[in-house]
Amino acid sequence: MSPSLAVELADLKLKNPILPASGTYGYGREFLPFIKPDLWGAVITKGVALVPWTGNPPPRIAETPSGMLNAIGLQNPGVEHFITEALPFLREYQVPVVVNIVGRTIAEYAAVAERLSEHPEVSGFELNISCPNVKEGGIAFGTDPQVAAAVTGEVRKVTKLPLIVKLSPNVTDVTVIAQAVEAAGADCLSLINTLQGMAIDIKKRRPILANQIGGLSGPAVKPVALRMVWQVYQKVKLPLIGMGGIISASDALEFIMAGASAVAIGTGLFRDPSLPEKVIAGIERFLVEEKIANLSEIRGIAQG
Amino acid sequence: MSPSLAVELADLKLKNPILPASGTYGYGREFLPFIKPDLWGAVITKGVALVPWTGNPPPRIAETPSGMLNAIGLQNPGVEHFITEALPFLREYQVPVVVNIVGRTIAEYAAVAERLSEHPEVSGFELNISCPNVKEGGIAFGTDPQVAAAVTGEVRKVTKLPLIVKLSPNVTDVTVIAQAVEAAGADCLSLINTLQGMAIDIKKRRPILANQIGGLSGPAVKPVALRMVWQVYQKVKLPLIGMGGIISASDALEFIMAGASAVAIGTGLFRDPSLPEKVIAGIERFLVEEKIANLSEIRGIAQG
Amino acid sequence: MYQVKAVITENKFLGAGYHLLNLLVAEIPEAAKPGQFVQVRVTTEGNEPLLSRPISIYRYDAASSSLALVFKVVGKGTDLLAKRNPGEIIELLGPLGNGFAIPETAKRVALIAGGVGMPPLYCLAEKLIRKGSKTEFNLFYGARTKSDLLELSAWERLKVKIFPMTDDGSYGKAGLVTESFQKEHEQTPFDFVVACGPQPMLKAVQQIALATNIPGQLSMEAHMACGVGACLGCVCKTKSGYQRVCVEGPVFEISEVLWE
Amino acid sequence: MYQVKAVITENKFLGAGYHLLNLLVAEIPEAAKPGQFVQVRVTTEGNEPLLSRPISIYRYDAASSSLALVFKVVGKGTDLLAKRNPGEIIELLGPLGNGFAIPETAKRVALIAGGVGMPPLYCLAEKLIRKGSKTEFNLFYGARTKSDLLELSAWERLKVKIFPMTDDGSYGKAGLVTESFQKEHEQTPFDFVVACGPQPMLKAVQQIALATNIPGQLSMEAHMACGVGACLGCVCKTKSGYQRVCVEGPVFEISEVLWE
Ligand SMILES: Cc1cc2nc3c(=O)[nH]c(=O)nc-3n(C[C@H](O)[C@H](O)[C@H](O)COP(=O)(O)OP(=O)(O)OC[C@H]3O[C@@H](n4cnc5c(N)ncnc54)[C@H](O)[C@@H]3O)c2cc1C
Ligand SMILES: Cc1cc2nc3c(=O)[nH]c(=O)nc-3n(C[C@H](O)[C@H](O)[C@H](O)COP(=O)(O)OP(=O)(O)OC[C@H]3O[C@@H](n4cnc5c(N)ncnc54)[C@H](O)[C@@H]3O)c2cc1C
Ligand SMILES: Cc1cc2nc3c(=O)[nH]c(=O)nc-3n(C[C@H](O)[C@H](O)[C@H](O)COP(=O)(O)O)c2cc1C
Ligand SMILES: Cc1cc2nc3c(=O)[nH]c(=O)nc-3n(C[C@H](O)[C@H](O)[C@H](O)COP(=O)(O)O)c2cc1C
Ligand code: FES
Ligand code: FES
Repeated sequence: MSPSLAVELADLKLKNPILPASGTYGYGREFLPFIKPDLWGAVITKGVALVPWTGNPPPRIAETPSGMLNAIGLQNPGVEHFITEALPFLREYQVPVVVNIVGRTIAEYAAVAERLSEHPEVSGFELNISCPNVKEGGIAFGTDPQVAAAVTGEVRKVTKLPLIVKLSPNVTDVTVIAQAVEAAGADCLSLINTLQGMAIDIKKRRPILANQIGGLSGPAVKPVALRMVWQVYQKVKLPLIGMGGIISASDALEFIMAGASAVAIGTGLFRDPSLPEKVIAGIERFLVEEKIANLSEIRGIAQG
Repeated sequence: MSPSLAVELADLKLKNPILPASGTYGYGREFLPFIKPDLWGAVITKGVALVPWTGNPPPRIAETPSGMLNAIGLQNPGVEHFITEALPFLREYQVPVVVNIVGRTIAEYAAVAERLSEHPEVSGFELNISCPNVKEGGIAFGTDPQVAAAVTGEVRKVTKLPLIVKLSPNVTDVTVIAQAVEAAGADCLSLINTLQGMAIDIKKRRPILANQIGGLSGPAVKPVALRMVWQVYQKVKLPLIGMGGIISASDALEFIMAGASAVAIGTGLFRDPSLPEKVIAGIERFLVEEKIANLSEIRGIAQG
Repeated sequence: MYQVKAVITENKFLGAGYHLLNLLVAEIPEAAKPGQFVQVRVTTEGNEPLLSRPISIYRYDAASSSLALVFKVVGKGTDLLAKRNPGEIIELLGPLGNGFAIPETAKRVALIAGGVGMPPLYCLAEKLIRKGSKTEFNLFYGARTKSDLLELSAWERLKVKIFPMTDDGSYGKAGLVTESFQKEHEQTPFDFVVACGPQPMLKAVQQIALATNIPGQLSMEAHMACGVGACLGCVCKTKSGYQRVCVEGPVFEISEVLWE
Repeated sequence: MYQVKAVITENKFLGAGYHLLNLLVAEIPEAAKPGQFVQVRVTTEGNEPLLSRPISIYRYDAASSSLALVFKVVGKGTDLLAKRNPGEIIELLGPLGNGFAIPETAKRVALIAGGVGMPPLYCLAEKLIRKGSKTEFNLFYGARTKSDLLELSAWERLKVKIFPMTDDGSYGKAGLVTESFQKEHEQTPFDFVVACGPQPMLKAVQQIALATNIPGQLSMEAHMACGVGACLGCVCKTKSGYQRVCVEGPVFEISEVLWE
């Protein structure tokens, strides 16, 4: 009998544990020549805000050793455009749709969640709390446990849909934030978002990115991401979505053994749009070879 | 006229800004077939504790994408052995010797510094405050600004030698720690120490390192290191030693342009013992090509 | 848009760091248009370089499943590509981007190429001329020095009038390509201009075009990650806001482009 | 200890993922001793793999500046090394480690090799035999299957008595190499034993040696970074505490080694 890749994530039933990392797969349409959205266990969309965001000036991208920096600045066309353009497209594929939400204030997060909860095509939310927080004092929402809990709690009030909170790795102790948002009503945690980094053009004598600082992703960050998944798994009961540098089935399995219920692929898509397919096939092969019937047998097994 | 690579670091006068990163160059003897200690601007030693430390069980090392994890556990023969074995060897080379200090309590740090301050061969200290702190409550010294300041202050009391404090990158805001140790009497800051990470062996279904978690170093971390040097440069007046992933002159120049007065090479030594020589030559070539007379012309220039 | 493996049939050193890469590849030559590009994975070994490299299509021929690229070694990606040997396989994503669109009414077109901006312009001219276009093409081709002027014999075979320019005067006239374009344009006005090259050149071309009120197109460059429009990493500033060079571009109407 | 460039003169596929690498290289063959190893930078391109790979010296000859390694493809480093072609250059650090030290008094020595642990034992036997050693060498060589038993003809030329063993019985006897060693040892005792191979095999050899009170040496493996003793990354547990495999080893007295 062939092994099962199916997993449950909060109330979401996924046929496989492979998801696109928010912001690397747009709203699904762009990769269509290579990936049908229903290949994924669920689609996680690019961040959606209450109103359109312009994003940062270019250059927005710099390559680094086994990684890349991005400073897109969460450019997005806003929730209304998302409803009229992206949702009808995704509806066709009958795949769970998790909408990643960004906001400049707690109220904005809640407003987007409330607006989208009316739409049956939306299966859940992922809160990107790594945006710089303007109203609440200029700190990022995701680095202060109280603020992170507050965002989670406010969104919790306006929706019954599964609520995933995406954790920032730029913190002293990720488990503190994880526990705070668990207590505030999150159903699932995803991690990691990008690590803050910089690259300098020595000829031009200035940072490569117009925004100076950007978010590091790709294989370079995998050890940090794995460590954080492993640590958070010990401290919370919630299911975890692991991500950060996955470019092979073996990478994905590392995250699952660290404790992830599902994993997301971001930067890896850019170098190989057929990666999700390969990762799914590779996990299946591993389960067969190692005589594992389903993923729960190995989830968190590296905890010892 | 050929450009000058000389820099001043606290009270240390260095003929060039290239130093070995603590723990990657032992006490200098091991690399002797390839590197004469006086090649460096100054030697930074492997961490020295008050008493011998056994270190962690193996495996202590795992390779990761463009990086490596280590969990040596600060194995070292203790300060007395250092005085009888390492100091006489280094004395011959007339190179400034900065002793990296580790401790399990604040008193241990101070005791090592006090003991070594009597020795004229010792030119300064670097405090490794990323060790897990046993006595003061189990948090690492380097992640709490109060504790970091306390270690710095106590060591400051027992020595007049230049005091470098080495910052951990595993914090929400490195500038807070930097400012705290500046206020507590540090003369110079070095950064970054390793980022906490993990790698899992999917065949064995457990972390590769016996210690489970290790410190990530190498090119993978360079963007994070550069960003932190760039941020700290804006917030403190102290000179900075930048490190993390340097494997070329161009990498070293990125750190200098971000604000570093000197840079250290760690993991890069392992893949190429002739790297320091190449980096020194490469920086010199760059200065000539770009008509720069000395490094202060470009230090921090990427700050804009 | 396809993800395909390509066999290197030739990797010809053109001198001064330039290479002509001839590839045997399915799908892409059938779908390609002049002005489009491909994302090239320069190596199959390891993670580095992590990202693919965007390279313009220089020539393509569906009948022979052939695709040609011209590139310059400027960093580690192009350096690795330069070292690949015939018989080796590389992976491509393409064709990507929108491509040029020259109005049928254009009678006299100026093609303005700076350095390694030449390949897509050749592609455009070749396809139109082979299709029997009556348009008169003039190539203004600027480079630092003689060895940076590539494939001049191919251009000559197209019977395009060439205005070569080098910074050091080692071939053609000395000076900027935009100067010779401007002079020619003043004498006998062009009714369309197409430019690809470094940003200062594009800016100068835009200025002349706007000042003399002729339409045209610019082919833009940007650092890219996905190449397919998903990551929003490659935008450039236009009158309609930030636009993706990999989807809405690389070719933009000359009047649309703004600069940071 | 030298950092040198080596030219690959041959990269011979020995079957089943094994390769014999013949190198032309200065310094190292002159300084080498059996049991030592080199750190190999498998590629000169990019950062990956970041660390060098430790490989034992299989053969060396100072007169012809030649060095030979035998390795098995087990991961990305050895895979890249397997793909290098004759004429290409790789970088080596070496010779590293302490090497074997067989007491002159040893009359009858058991060499116990598991899989790719064979090369340093060959190096040892060859050098001693060529020097005219009167010692009787017996090779117990275990592997999974026939194709994993390498270079048997080279061993035969040394006129060493060979006890081949395979897990599946496809060549020699079926079973563990330590069983056949134990049997032979019971019949005609050895007075010294040298072993290199996987840890379970080394443990078993140690047990037999300690039980029968014969001296010997084990060659250990560890993940390495610097290879020269600076990083303390490669330690193994011994009676004198953690010892560096790259300096105090890879060869340890059989009674010294402890296990985690
Ligand atoms: C649409 C398009 C078409 C192009 N066509 C050609 C062509 O036909 N021939 C040719 O030689 N070059 C062309 N380029 C430029 C080419 O992509 C870069 O020279 C190449 O990416 C440099 O890679 P590298 O690794 O050698 O340089 P590095 O400097 O090491 O690259 C570092 C990073 O910066 C990016 N980068 C560096 N320079 C550029 C650039 N000019 N444009 C975009 N990204 C850059 C790289 O892709 C990489 O991500 C084109 C670029 C674009 C956007
Ligand atoms: C002193 C010594 C001598 C050796 N001699 C030989 C020899 O003659 N022939 C041979 O085929 N192999 C030998 N090995 C083992 C060889 O070093 C590993 O097989 C090789 O490093 C694997 O690299 P990889 O990239 O292919 O595998 P990967 O698994 O991708 O390597 C990942 C990391 O783990 C390390 N690693 C993995 N396996 C080992 C191992 N067994 N020992 C040490 N590090 C390991 C690698 O060096 C690398 O840092 C020796 C090892 C040591 C320590
Ligand atoms: C170009 C780019 C854009 C991203 N945009 C978002 C975003 O809009 N919202 C979000 O939560 N994360 C965003 N991320 C972070 C990714 O979802 C993911 O957490 C991170 O990249 C680590 O995974 P990876 O290494 O597989 O890319 C973005 C990452 C990249 C590279
Ligand atoms: C094997 C190893 C051992 C280290 N030991 C120490 C140490 O004893 N004390 C210390 O302050 N830092 C230690 N470090 C951290 C380095 O000094 C340096 O901060 C870090 O590795 C980043 O630089 P790199 O990327 O150039 O290696 C060690 C790093 C490595 C790789
Ligand atoms: S490169 Fe990703 S949107 Fe253009
Ligand atoms: S590998 Fe560094 S001490 Fe042995």
